[in-house]
Amino acid sequence: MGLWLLILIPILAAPFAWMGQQWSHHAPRWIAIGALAVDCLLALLLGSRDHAVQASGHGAWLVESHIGWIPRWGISLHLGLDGLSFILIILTAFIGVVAILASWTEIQSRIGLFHCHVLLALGGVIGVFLAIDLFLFFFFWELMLVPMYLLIVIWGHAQRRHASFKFFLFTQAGSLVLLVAIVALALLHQQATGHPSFDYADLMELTLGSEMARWLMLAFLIGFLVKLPAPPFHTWLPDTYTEAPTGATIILAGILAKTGAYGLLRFTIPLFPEAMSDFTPIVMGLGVVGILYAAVLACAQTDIKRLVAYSSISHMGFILLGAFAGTELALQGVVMQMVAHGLSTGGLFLLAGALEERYQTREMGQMGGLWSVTPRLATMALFFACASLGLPGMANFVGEFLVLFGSYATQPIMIILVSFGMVMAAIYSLGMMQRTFFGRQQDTRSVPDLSNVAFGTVLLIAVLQIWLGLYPKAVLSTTQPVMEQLVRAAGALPTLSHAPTESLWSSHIVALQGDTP
Amino acid sequence: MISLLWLIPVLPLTGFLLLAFFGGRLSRWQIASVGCGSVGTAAVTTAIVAADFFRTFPDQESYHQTLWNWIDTSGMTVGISWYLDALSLLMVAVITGVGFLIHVYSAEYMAHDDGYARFFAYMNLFVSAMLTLVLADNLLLLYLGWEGVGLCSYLLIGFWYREPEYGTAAQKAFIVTRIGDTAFAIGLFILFTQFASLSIQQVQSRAVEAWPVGSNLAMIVAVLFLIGAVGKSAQLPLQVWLPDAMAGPTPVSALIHAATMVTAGVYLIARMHHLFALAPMVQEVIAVLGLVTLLLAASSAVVQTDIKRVLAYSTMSQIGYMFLALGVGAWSAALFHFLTHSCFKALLFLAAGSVIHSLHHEQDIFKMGGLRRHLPWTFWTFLIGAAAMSGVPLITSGFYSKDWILWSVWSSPISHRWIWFGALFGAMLTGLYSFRLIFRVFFGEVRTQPAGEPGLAMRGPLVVLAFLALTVGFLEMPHTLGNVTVFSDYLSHALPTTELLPGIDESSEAREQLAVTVAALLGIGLAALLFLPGSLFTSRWADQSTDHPSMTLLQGGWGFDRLYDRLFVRPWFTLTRYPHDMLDRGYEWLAVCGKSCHGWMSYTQTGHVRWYAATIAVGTLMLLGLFAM
Amino acid sequence: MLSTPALVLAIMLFALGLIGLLSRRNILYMLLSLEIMLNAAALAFIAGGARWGQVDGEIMFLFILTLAAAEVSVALGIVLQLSHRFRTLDADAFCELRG
Amino acid sequence: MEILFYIAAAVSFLATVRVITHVHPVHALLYLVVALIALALIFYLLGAQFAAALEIIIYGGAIMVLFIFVVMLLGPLAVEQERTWMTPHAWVGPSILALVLLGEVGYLIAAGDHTGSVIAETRQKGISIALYGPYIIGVELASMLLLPGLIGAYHLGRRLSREGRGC
Repeated sequence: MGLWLLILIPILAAPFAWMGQQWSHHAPRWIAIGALAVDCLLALLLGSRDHAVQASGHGAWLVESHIGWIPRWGISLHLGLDGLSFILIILTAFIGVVAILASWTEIQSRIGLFHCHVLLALGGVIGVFLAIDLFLFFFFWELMLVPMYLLIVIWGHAQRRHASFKFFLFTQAGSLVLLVAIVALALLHQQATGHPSFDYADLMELTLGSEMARWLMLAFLIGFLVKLPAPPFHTWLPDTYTEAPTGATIILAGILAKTGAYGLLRFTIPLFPEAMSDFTPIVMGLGVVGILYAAVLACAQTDIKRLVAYSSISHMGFILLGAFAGTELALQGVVMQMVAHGLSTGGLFLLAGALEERYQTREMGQMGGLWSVTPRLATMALFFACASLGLPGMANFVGEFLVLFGSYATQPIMIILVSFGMVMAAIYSLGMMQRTFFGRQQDTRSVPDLSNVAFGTVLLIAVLQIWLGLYPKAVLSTTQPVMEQLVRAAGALPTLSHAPTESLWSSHIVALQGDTP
Repeated sequence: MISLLWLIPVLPLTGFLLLAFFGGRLSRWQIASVGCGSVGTAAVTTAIVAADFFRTFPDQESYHQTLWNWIDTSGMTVGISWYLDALSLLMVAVITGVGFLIHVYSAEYMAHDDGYARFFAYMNLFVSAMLTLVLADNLLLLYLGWEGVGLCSYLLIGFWYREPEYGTAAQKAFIVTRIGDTAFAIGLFILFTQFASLSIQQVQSRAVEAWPVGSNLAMIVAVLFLIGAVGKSAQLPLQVWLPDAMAGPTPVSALIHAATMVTAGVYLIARMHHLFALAPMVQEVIAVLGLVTLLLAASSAVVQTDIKRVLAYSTMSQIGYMFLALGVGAWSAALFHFLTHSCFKALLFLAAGSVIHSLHHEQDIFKMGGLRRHLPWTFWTFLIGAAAMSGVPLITSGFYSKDWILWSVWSSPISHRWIWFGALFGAMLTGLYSFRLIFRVFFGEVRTQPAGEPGLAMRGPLVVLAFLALTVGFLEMPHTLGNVTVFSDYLSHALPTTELLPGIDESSEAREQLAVTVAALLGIGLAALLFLPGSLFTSRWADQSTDHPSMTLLQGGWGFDRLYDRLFVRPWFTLTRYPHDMLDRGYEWLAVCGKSCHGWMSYTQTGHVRWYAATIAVGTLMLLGLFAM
Repeated sequence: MLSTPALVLAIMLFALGLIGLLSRRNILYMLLSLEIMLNAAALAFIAGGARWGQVDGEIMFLFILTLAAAEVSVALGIVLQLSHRFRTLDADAFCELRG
Repeated sequence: MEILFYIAAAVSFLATVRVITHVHPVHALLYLVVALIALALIFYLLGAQFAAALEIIIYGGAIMVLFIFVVMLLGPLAVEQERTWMTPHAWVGPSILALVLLGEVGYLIAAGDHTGSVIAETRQKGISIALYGPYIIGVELASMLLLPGLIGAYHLGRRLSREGRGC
C-alpha cells in the first residue's frame, strides 16, 4: 500500500493545492512542497527498510504491490520498487520541490492551478517509475504528459503555443508507437499462453521470434528515445525548454527526460536482449552523435536557455551510450548521470530563468558583466557551468566518467570521439559564463540578486552535486543489485562483456607473457 | 604525526570555503589572514609531516592514507587517498612553501582590488587542487586535481572579468589545456580497461609486468599522457595559451603559471616514469619536444616588449629544459630544475609585479628604465632571479640544475649530441633575454616615474625567494664541484637514477660544464652589448623596429596562434555560426507540408450544408455500390 | 404483400427528400426535406416489420419519431438564430464554418 | 385494399413533390401535412395502427405546428409573401389530395373491416413489451436525446430574445 501512497499523495494533494489559492498566495506552494516532502520521506522509509529481496519473477523488488484490475485482459495494478526506481523517485520529489521553489516569484497568475498541474505531473512520473504492469505504465506515461502540456501552454513565454504543440506532437507520437508495441506484446503473450498479459514478469518470459522482437524493440526504443531525447527525435526539446516557465523546464529536464532513460533500462533492454545486440552499435552511435551534435549546437546558441537545452541533450547522450554499453560499470554511470544531470540542468535552468525574469531577455548578447550586479547568481552559474563541463568532484563527472570507463572496453573509437565532446562542453559552458557574467556590462539596469529562497535552493543542489561527486556510493550502492541483474538479463548479448576484473586481468597477463619471448 | 597528511590539501580548501561564503562580510585584514593563514598552516603541516616522514624514511619509502572510497562499484575501486613519497613530498613542499610566500605577497599587491576575497578564495582553491594533484594515490584523483588547477587557472586569468580580452585569454587557457586533459582521460580509460585499476603504483607495476618495452599499448598510453602533460605545461604544440595567460594578476602568474601548475606535466611524467620507460620512442619525443619548445620560447622571449610575456616565454623555455631532462631519463635532474625554477621564476614574477605595481600597471619594458636606484630591493632580487635563470655559475641555483640537465643530455645513452648543442644554445638565449630585461628595466634613464618601493609584505617574500634562488642549488653539486648529492639521493627512492653512457669520465664533465658556463656568460655579455644603455650597439637596437616580418613572427611566438586560428578557430566559428538545428528544419518542413495539405483539403470545407449533404449522399452511394459488388 | 410496393414508395420518397435537400437553398425547405427523408426511412421500417410480422419495425419508428422531434426542435431554434443574425434563410449564406 | 394503398401512395408522392417544388413555405407545409397523413394511412394499411396514429398526432400535429410557428416567427423575412399565402390555389391542391384520403378512410370505415383493432391490441402489447424489454436502452437513449433537444431549443430561443432586446 505504501507504493500506492507514493503515487496518490501528490495526485490527491493536487486539488487541495488548487483550492489553496483562496486562502493565500503561498498556500498552494506550501501544500505542494509538503506533499512532495512527505512523499520523499515515505520513499526513504520504504526504500531503506531492511527488506528481504523478493525473488518474484525477474524483479528484485524491495517492495511490491499487486492488485488485480482487469483480469480478462491480464491487466493488474502491479507496482514494484527497486533500487533504480527508489533513486529516481527521490530525485523526482527533490526536483519537484526545486521546481516549486524556482517558480516562487515567477508564477503570479493562477498559482493554485500551476501547483495542481505540477503535482499531477509528478504523480504521473512517480507512477511511471513504479509501474511494472505495462498497461499501468502506459497509463502513467500519459498521465504525466497532459499537465506538462498545460503548464507550458498556460504559463509559458511568447512562443508557448508553438512549443507546447511541438512537445505534445513529438511525445504523443512516441507514446503511440510505444502503445502499439505494448498491446502487441500482450497479444503475443495471448498467442503463446492463451491469455493476454501486460505484466512485466510474464512478458520477460515470453520468447519472441527474432523478426517480431526486432520490430517491437524498435518501437520501444523510439518511444523512449523521443522522451530522452536522442537525435533525431530531439528537436522538440530546445523549443519546449525555452518557452516553458522555469518550474516546468526544471521538471522537464530534471525528471521527464529520465523517464525515457528509465524506460530503456527497465523495459527495452531486459525485454529484448537478443534483438538489442544488433542495434547496440547503432544506438550507441546515436548517443555519440547526440553528444557531439548537441554540443556543437550549444556552442552556436545566443539564447541562454537554448544553450542549456542543447547542453542537456548532449549530456543525455551519455545515458544512451552507457545504457547500451552492456557493462555494469557503464550502467552505474548511467544512473549517476541521470541523477547528476537532473541536479545540474535543474540548477542551470533555475539560474537562466532567474536571469530572464530580471532582464526580460534570454539573449546573451544583451547581458555581460553581470558578475558585479548579481554576484550570487554569477557564482552559482559558475558552479553549474563547471558541473556541466564535467569538472571532477561533481556528480556529473562521476556519471560521465563511469559511462566512459565502462564503455571503453566495447567501443573504444566511440569513446575517443565522445572525448571531443568534453572539450566542446568546456567551450560552451565557459562561453556562456563569458557572455553573461564576464566582460563589459551591456545592460546597466540594477537588478536584484538571487532571492534568499532561490539562493538556498541552488545552494542545496550544489551541495548535493558535490556530495554525490565525492561520495557517489550513496546512489551507486543502492542501484548496484539492479544493474547486476540487468547485465545478467542482457547477458545473452555476444558483444557485451563485464567490466574488467582481477581474474580477467591476470588471464590477460598470462596471454601476453605467452606471446613475448 | 604523518597521519596529518590529509590536512594539507584540506586546509587551503577550508580557507576557500570560508572566503567563498563569508568573504563579503570579512575585513581585508581578515581575508588576508584567512587566505595566507590556510596556506601557511598547510606549509607548517607539511613540515610536520615531512619530519615524521624522514624519521622512518629510507625504510618506509611511501606513506599511504585513504580517507574514504570515492567510487567503489562494479569492479572499479577508487579512493580519496593520498600517497606520500619523496617525489610528492618535494612537490608539496614547493607548493605550500612558495605558495605561502606568494600569498603573503598578494596580501599587499592586491590590497586595493575590489575582488580581494574572491582572489584569495581562488588562490586557496588552487593550492588545494594542486596539492590534491601531487598527493593523489590514483589517477582519477590526480585528474581531479588536474582539472581543478585548470579551473582555478581559468578563474584567475580572467580575474579582472570586465576586460573581454582577459576573458578570452582565460577561455583559451582552459580549452587548450582541456584538449590535453581529454587525451589524458583517454589514457586513463585504456589503463583501466587493461589493468582494472587506477592506482598509480598498481597500474605501473602491472604495466611493467604485462607490457614489453616498446609495446603498442604502452606507446599509445604514454603518448596520451604526454599530450596531457604538454597541455598543462605549455609545451609544443599546446603552448599557445601561456603567454596570453599573463592577463591574470601577477601573483597568479608567479604561483600558477610559473612555479606550480605548469610543472604539473613534469610531475605527471615523472610520476608515471615506469610507464614512460616502457615507451622509449615517446621519451625521445619528449626530449625533442622539450628542446624545440625551449628554443622557440627562448627566441620569442628575446623580442617581447611586455615584461610578463618575457617571463611567460622564459617559463615555457625552462619547462622545456625539464621536459628535455625527462626525455633523456634524467628524472631527478628535471625535478631539481623544477625546484630551482619555482624559486627563481616565482621570484622574477614577484619582482616584476613589484615593478608593475610601482609603475601603476605599466608592463611595457620600453616605457621602463633606470629603476635601479628607485627600487633597490626589487632590483637586487630581480637581478638574483635573472642570474639564477641564466645560470650564472657557482653562486646561483639555476646553474646547478641546468648544468645537471645538460650533463645528463650529454651523457645519456638515449640522447643525441645535437640535442645537447640545441640546449646549450638555449642556455645562451636564456642569458640574453634575462639580462635584456635587467638592462631595459633597471638601467638607463627613467621613462616612467615609479611610485616607490613596495611594503614589507611584498619585500619579505622577495628576499626569501632570492635567498632560496641562490642556495637551493647547493643541494646537488656535480662531482667536479664538491659532489653534493643530497637531492638525487633523496629522490632516488622515488625515481630511478640517471643512466650514463659507458666511458664517460669527470674530465668530459668539466669540459661540458665549461661550455655551459661560457654559453650563459656569452648570453649575458651579448645582452650587455645590445641592451645596456651606453654600450656599443644599444643606439642601433634601442628603437627596435617591431614591424619587421621576422620580428613579428618571433613576437607572436612563431605564428602558432595564427596557424591555429586558421586551422581550428575559424573553421569552428564557421561551424557554430548558425544556431539552427538542421534536423529541426526537417521536422519544420514536415509541418509546412502538413499545413499546405491541410489548406488544400480545407477547400472541400465550403461551409455549405448542401455540399456536405451531397458528399454524404455520394459517399453512401459509393459504399452501397461497394457492398453491391 | 404490400411491403414491396411500400419499400419502393419509401425509396421514392427518400429520393425526393434528398433531391429537395440538395436543390433547395432555403434552410426551411431543407429541414422539410429532412423530415421527408426521415419519414421515408420510417416507412421502410414499418414495411419491414409488416413483412416479417414483428414489432421491431414499429419500435424503430418510435425512435425515429423521437429523433425527429428532438432534431426539429433544435434545428428550428438554430434556424431562428441564423435568420436573426443573417437576415436571410439562404443556407449558403451560413458558411462561416468553411475551411 | 391494394388499390387503397396505391392511391395513398400516389397522394403522398404527389404531395411530397409539391413540398420540394413549392416556393411558399406555408404551402409546402400544407402539402407535407397531406403527405404525412397519406403515410399514416399507408401505415394503417400495413397493419401498424399505433404508428399511424402517432404519425398523425406527433408528426402531422406537433412537429408541423412547430414549423408553422417558426414560419410565423420568421415573419419579417416573409412578410411580403404573407398576402400571396392565402390565395385560393394555395389550399386547392392540398384540399383535393386530402379529400382523396378522406374518401379512402370513409371507404375503410364503410367496408367495416374491424378485425384490425383486435390485431392492433395484441400488437400493441408486443410493442410495449419489446420497448421496455430488449429495447430499454434505446428508450433511455431516446430520452437522453430529447432532453438536449429541449434544453437546446430553450437555450437557442432564449438567446434570441435577449439579443433581440439588446438590439
